[in-house]
Amino acid sequence: MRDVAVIGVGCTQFSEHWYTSFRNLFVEAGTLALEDAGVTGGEVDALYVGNMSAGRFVEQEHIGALIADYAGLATNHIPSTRVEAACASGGLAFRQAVIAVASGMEDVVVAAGVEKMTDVGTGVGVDTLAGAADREWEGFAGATFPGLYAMIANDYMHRYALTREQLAQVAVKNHENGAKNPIAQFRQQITIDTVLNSPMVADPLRLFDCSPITDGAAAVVVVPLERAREFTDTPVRVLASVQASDTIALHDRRDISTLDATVAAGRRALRQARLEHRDIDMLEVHDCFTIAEICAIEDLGFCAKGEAGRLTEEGVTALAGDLPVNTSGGLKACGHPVGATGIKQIYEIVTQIRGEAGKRQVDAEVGLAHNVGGTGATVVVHILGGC
Amino acid sequence: MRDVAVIGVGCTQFSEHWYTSFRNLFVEAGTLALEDAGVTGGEVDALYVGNMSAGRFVEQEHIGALIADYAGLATNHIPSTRVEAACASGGLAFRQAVIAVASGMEDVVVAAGVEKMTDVGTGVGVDTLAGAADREWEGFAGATFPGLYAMIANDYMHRYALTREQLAQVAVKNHENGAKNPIAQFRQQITIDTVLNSPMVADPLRLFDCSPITDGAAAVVVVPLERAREFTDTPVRVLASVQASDTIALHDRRDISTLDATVAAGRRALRQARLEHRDIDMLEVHDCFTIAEICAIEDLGFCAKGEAGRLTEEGVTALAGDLPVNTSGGLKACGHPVGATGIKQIYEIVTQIRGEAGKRQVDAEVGLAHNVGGTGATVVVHILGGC
Amino acid sequence: MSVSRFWRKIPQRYNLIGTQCTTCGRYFYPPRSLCPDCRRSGTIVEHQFRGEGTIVTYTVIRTASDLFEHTTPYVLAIVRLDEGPNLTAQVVCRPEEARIGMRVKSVFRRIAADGESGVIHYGTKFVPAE
Amino acid sequence: MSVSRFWRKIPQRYNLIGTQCTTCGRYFYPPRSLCPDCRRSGTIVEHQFRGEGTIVTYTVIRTASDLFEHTTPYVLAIVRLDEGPNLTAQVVCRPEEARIGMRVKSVFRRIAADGESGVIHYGTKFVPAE
Ligand SMILES: [Zn+2]
Ligand SMILES: [Zn+2]
Repeated sequence: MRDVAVIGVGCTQFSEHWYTSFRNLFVEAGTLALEDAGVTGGEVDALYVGNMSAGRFVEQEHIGALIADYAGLATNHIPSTRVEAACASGGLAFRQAVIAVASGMEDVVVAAGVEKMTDVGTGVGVDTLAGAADREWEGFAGATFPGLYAMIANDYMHRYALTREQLAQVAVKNHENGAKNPIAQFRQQITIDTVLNSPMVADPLRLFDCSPITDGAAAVVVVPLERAREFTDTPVRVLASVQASDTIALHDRRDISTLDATVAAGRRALRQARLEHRDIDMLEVHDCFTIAEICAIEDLGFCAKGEAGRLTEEGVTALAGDLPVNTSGGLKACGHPVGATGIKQIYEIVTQIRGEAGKRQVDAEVGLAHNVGGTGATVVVHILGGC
Repeated sequence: MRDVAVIGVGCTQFSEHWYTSFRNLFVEAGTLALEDAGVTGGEVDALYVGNMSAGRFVEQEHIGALIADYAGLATNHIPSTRVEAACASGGLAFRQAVIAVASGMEDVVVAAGVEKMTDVGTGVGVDTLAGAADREWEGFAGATFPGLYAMIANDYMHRYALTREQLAQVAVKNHENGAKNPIAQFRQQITIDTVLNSPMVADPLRLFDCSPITDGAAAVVVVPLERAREFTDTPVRVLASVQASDTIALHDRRDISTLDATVAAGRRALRQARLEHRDIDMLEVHDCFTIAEICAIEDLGFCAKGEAGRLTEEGVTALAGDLPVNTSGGLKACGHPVGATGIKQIYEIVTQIRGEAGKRQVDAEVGLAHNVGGTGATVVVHILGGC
Repeated sequence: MSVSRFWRKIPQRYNLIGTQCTTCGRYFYPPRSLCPDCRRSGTIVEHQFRGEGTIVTYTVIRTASDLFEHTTPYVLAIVRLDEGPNLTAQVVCRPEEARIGMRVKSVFRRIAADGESGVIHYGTKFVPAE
Repeated sequence: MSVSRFWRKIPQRYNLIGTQCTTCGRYFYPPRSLCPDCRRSGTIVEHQFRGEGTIVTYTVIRTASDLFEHTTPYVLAIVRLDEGPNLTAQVVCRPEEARIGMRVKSVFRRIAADGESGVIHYGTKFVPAE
């Protein structure tokens, strides 16, 4: 298998895009990525796109063909494939693009993610997102997506010494980072009180523990490492690409507040990259809820179970800390257009490794992206490094 | 890249499965395929599943994880990926499985397709299927999926000498084949008059020109060719795997009644397999409507434009003809559970090459599968041969 | 269709406003923000189509989705606008009147009433112009 | 939820009927047709659960989907049945009453009324049993 490198990245503003349609969101991100890579549309061999639920959000399936068409690539008849694993759809798209290049089948591949969520009302939105979990045996009983993570949080806080303030600090930190990110949906700083005084959504999770509803798209271009310097002076190498699954329903997990798929994917990724935890300089993890970031840091093995709250409180995961987590602002502050999130994580790590992250720049040569579908039924981990 | 072989196939009955849920349809097909391959669940490295619209048909996304879970593979944490390209979703799943094995990344991969369509009423069903075409600029105007193919048929019949009877003969032939296929949804023979006297759906297409609404699942197991004999004495080799895209909307095509994506994918597949048309012994083509089979035979290059109707009338494409087409009964008679269809085509070709097709057995060493998404915005072509 | 999805395209749907790539001159309806021929080097501007064209192909829809069920049968066609691009639209005529090659012109009409969202969708249909 | 999807699981939802793998003895609720441990060598039979169990974790849902919006706030829990498997269900009690480790037993209740399909969904909830 061939080594693979990222040569270009692009991302739309993450926000409520009232004036922009699904297809134009993708066109904007794709155009930015190709420009950044110095690649013309005619050079693109294949396209992979992550999208969770255009079928329900905009009543459109067949997303791969749609975006190839509006990107002006239809007459080249390139393969264009949509992949879906709920909130991990973007991570999957990146991984399939990496496999296509690694296999030798394709040379220049665009991996993209897109979601247009604000075209439906809150009720339909909540119901659509519940499709990421088990519709028949969780949703039927009245489980919402925040409700499932709330049950993780209650289990966790019952067993470990996580304080409500430590949990809130995850959101405070991610808003601090988001405030420094031009593409972030929320750019205002908040305090622990902002979180604690926000309305309860599903006990103990409040509104500011939850990532928002967002429209957005992101795209990256990958090529064989051996060809990367033809396009750019700052290629970023894909050191590991791993995907793992687990039970669709939270109630069937071995341990309610450990994501075994994160544990498995994290271990395999470090082995694939031949790296140890201390070699990783930054993390983009899947903080769809504050508790999810806590679990992610632990389940990836960066500290023992029960310690991530304290690390967060002590600032270890802040921009200036030893292990910056979610420098982009994470799903919480940067926003969470479901299918785009996994690609935005790659965008952020590449931007950091290249040293182009502006006010949120950290010292990073190697970064890890962690993208979760549902409550942990799919996890995708990528490790990227400069070269 | 490594050569890839199919070592096992399985398929549920195609019908209206009132008593079976989405997830159990997959479990049945997957179990049959693993049994056929002599593979245990624990040996499976990865899973790809094609599904068009579980989001709207059963309000469930995150299909990859769901089926890995109910197949009993969740605790192995294998990657399980859903791909979607409307009616070509199954063909895409097979192709991604082939790429994963060819790349060297995985050894034993299950490719499956599943669709549960009868849980919603006709109106919702029609609307959901319209999501395979351009929702904003075709569906908005009142275009249905049969309506789009009807416009292809009208354009075709205006330009070429295709008679209404020749078109009906496609359905008659496919019902003859379906009558000999134990898994087929329709096993009764019909006459040209049956087609011509059936209700008009979208002029000139009548009910018997259209494939039905179907529930079903199919699965196949692929491994590296070099390991195939560990599992089976009758491996079937993947000689070509090609995917092509085109504009999402029919009105944007270069030629309304030529599927350029079929032309491109067919040519590339023959080149990849280093074969010529005369080397192909049988075709499974995407006859979602009778006109689609006519276009497919021509666009794949098996005869000139305008001649497929006459070939059909003369029996060339019948079981006993020189080029049997849709020995399974095709989408028309075997049924069309959208995401499963592309995998069922592989199932049929493997069954024929192995000589296990019973009353519908033809003399075939090499077969070609042709799976279409929408009105031709995605086309996947596979060529399989004995070894 | 959700209210915001419909509302976003009102100028395009009501007044046949598409786009043109001024680099190569090609017209687009439905509108495109990227020219497939010129891609990033193309300049895209809005363009109002005259609304005259020819039927490329058509059908008569007898079975429709819930939104259109009460209006069956209706004539649906691919219309080639004189400026170049093709679009899909209904033609207001009797089924037996429609034919390939027929000249048509655009009219502003009610397309469908969405019972669920309570919104009436208006847009462009075509009528015979011969 | 469509009528047929609901109707298909009535015995399971109304009477807590799941399955058991008689090869290894493991119980499944929600029901499974394939045992993850024994796979094809496992024999699966129906099993009616007694309906007694313990709250593993819970939450109070304050914002729900349209179907459940009028019943908020409600307690949702993962309940471990005494026979082994965990399931997700509502617990009929005041939000402040619920706690991890609480013993509960099943009751047959209305779950939701689906305005769109006109169907009332019944199924299993739990009540405190202490
Ligand atoms: Zn141009
Ligand atoms: Zn067992």
